[in-house]
Amino acid sequence: MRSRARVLTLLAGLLALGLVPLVAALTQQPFYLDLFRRIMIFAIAAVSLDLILGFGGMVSFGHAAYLGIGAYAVAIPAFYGIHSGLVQWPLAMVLSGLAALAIGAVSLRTSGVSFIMITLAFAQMLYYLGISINAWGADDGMRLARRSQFGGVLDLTNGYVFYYVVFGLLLTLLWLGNRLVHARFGVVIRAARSNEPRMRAIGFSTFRYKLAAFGIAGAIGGLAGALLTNQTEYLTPSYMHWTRSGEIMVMVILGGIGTLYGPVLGAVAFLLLEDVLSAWTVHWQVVLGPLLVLVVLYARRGLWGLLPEARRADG
Amino acid sequence: MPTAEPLLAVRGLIKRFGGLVATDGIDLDVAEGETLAVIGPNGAGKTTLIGQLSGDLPPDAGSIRFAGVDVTALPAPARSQRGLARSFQITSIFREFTALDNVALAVQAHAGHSFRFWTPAFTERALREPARATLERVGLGARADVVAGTLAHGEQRQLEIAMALATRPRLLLLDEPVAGMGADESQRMVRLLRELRGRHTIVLVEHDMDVVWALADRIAVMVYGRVIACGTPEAIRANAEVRRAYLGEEVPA
Amino acid sequence: MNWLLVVEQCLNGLQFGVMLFLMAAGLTLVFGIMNLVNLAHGSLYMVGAYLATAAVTRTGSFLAAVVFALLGTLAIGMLMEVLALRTLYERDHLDQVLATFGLILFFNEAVAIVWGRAALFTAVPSALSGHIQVLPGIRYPAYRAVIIVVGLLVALLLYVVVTRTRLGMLIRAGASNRTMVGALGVNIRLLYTVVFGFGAALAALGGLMAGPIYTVLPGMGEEILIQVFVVIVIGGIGSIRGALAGAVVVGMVDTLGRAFLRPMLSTVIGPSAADNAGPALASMLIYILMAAVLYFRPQGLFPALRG
Amino acid sequence: MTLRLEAVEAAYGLSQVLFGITLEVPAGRVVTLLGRNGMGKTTTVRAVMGLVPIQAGRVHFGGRPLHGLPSYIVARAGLGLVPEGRQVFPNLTVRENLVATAANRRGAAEPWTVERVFELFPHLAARARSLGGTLSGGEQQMLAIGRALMTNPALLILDEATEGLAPLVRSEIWACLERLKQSGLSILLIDKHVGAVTRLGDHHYVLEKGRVVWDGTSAELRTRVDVQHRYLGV
Repeated sequence: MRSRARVLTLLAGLLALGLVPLVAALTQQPFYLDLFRRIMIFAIAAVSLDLILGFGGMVSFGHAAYLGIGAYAVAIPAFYGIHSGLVQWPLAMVLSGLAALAIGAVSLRTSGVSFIMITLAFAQMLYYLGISINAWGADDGMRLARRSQFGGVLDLTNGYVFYYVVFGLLLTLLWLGNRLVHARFGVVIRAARSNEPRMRAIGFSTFRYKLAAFGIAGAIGGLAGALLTNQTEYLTPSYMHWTRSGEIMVMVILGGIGTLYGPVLGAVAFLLLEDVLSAWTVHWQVVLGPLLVLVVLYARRGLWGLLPEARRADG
Repeated sequence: MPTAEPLLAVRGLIKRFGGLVATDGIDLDVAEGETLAVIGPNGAGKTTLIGQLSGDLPPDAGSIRFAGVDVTALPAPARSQRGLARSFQITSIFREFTALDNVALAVQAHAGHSFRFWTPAFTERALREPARATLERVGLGARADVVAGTLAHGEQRQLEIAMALATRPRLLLLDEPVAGMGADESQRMVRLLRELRGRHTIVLVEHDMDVVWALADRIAVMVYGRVIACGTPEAIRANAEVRRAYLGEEVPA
Repeated sequence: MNWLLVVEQCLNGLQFGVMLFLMAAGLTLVFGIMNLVNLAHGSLYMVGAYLATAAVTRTGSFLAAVVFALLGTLAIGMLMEVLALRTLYERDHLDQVLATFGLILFFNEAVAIVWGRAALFTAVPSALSGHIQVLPGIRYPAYRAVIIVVGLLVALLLYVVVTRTRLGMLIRAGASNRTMVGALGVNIRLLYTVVFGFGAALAALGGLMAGPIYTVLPGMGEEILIQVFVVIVIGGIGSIRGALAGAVVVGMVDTLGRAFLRPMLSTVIGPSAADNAGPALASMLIYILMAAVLYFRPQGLFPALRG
Repeated sequence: MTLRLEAVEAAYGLSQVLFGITLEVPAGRVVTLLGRNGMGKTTTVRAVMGLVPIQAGRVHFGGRPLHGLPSYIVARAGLGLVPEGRQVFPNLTVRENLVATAANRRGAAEPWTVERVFELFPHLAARARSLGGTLSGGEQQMLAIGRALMTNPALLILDEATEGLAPLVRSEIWACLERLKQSGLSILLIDKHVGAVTRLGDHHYVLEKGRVVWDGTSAELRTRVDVQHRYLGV
């Protein structure tokens, strides 16, 4: 059962996100448009990570890899003159999904700390691959000549249009995710996290479901990467650096793992906090760091878990 | 021994952990419909035996035939699909799901693949109704919507049985079903198991001898990874070797 | 291929491996015994480097800097354990990752506040600035040679402590059965704090020796941290022996890979392709190695329980 | 020094296991806890040692309150535990197992040494350099007893010290306990072997579902066939 406080928070939050462009236009602060678009892109990445991390209990420490693959899947075609988003974006999702399936097929045979480290290892391999390919910018990365094109229907160079595209994708993801985690597939993933030996004893071959979830999460992570290069109009291998994986993971945990809206809240909180603190002092991290520690020590279910009347972890 | 092949036939089952031989060449036959109790002191290898029967532990040697098929190499999910269900010594449930959800999952496991991404599983009548019926059967009907982790210990043990039953098993492996229960709770569990007896084939590992005497058609006694005696309750009671080895008493000859 | 170069690169690999070992020893004890994933271990390495650099500039004495950095980091490590990490032992790895990630942010920024964001450079102490003759015809920087010697001495010392002393016995006993150690009258909390501080001091030793070779700057701990995780996963979590073996293997593979993979590849696939693939493959090597080890031997090369 | 439990209650999570245990181990005596599996004997011991939180009731040793204290302080007060399943350190050698946690905190005049333990268990001397995990069950049991003795306890607590052992090894353990008793050590013992227990023990408590349902001397227990049958399954 979702509590009233949560529904209200959710609706208010989504409404606020929807109204950001209006506020930005009225106050003539296009900066907000940019900031919140970035926040939503990371929210998409965080939600995709939480599908495996929170719902599936698979502590993947290499999620930035899919972000990177998605980014390259936009930038490389663009480098060779293919600017159509209808090519780039599906390519981003397919490639990162396939990479996730391959990585998952190896990693899911291990568990615990080994799993954390092996997913990290694969992401680091891709990172070093990225920084050593000179043709595609090596560690300097490359500029995106222009944002993805959608045949004149959607013009992403218009910041407002791009904003609502990202907003729409986030809403779609939350809606589809909500169906998925409650459908048979999602129930299997969640139950396998809760008690894997029991799942096997009642007859589920959990591996194939976990692997599928891994692939889905990778594909969505790839989409977030495609959006991110369009956002920054730049690509660097640092999208795949392990600290980036750590940041996405922090957003998920900060917001509340095992929920769909928690990671969104976590992305908003993390990036807003970064923004606010950095405006206040250049040494904002010296405040943010201990804050994270306090969240772990005292708000064990994340920010979403702090909302009142929370009775059960729900979508 | 009846001419028909037993439902479960175990031959020469060996499992080693380092230098320790947990099961040391076990032979067992369980006929369709009978209840076999496995008893023995702590560390005799009973739980290791259950683990090998359910498919969680690969044996080092020996074979397990179930319903006429060699299942020695099959993993646990595949054995469950063939009708072999187990309960765990330490309660093993999905704590954050409701009792009904727990059982519905067991039904779902045997209702085709679960690559279904759209319809909410917890409102599917095809899963809920058999699950509810099974809960009623074990006496948890009134507790269907309670979060499993908050059920009383005895109720969680009943839920374990319900999950095993919901897979429509041919053979139930029960690992100490009354472990850690109070007097009332264990009486309720024995009543439940007595109802299942005869309708299902049961292999029961149990310490509580009251439960064993109440349920078993036959008893196998394990010591040091071997079955030292197997027979009717009367024969086991009268067996001096069993008393010496298991009950540890210097029995007057 | 020039064999002088091979020997020199092997020594470089050993030197890098020894640095990795100093970090890995503390991390593997904390990871294996207290079951704590401490991402902030790299921060202790950084703190050690900064404290030493600051002390050298203030006093001019490298020896004083060594003592100051070791004691300072030991204190900071123990404080960190008592204030934040102690409560995380029973939590799952996720919580530990988040909290220690927060500590990384804190430490990186804290050193930036005190010493600024720009990289600091320290000179190699003058007594060690020359070269020594290691083999006929092979001269090797004295400072790097000292690092190798110090690292191997520390490894020996650790081996003696872990295998021959009461403290070492308690550490090993605690790794296998913490409850029982407590039930026999040992204050395991205090033991853990001491072990943690000890590990912090080793990380600082690595950091302060790294100072004159690499640059000292905020965030310097993160690059090496991940390599150190690779080391202990390859070696087997919780095992000092494994940490040493893993460190030398990773140090060698990484250094030799960077030095020789490109020339070797160019004889196979031609120079231009090798120019592209060589560096990429070289920097991926240790991760490929780790993935392979984990896949075939999930417990690492030297699982801790066998001693 | 007398160990005294008053109305001790304890639980694992939601399921309560002890419902008010009251018992006493007078100095120099051997007291046993009897009962079938799952009746709360081990939990009683764990509660005394501070390994299970006590929800109600009190534990005193030599007049000093021990309830609510961490296990290492309980041990330092003079309680030596030989736990269920032995739990020797598998990755330490026999000698290391003995030395690692050894202490003489209460200043015993003739403290236990490795040599004295080897004297008590000659079997162990031959295996001094073997890892604990490679020992046989009986050797591990002897090692666990030796390890507890090396903390120079005033009270030795043994949980199922003869379980799953061959009869010969079992009688060796019983003989050793007899010698320890002669030396004046108090012993709290959990065991199922009524015959041996009534020979060694002075007083016995029978537990059933977390309560003491009967207690008495060895002579009384021998005559009470009904108690033996009803609660011990003999």
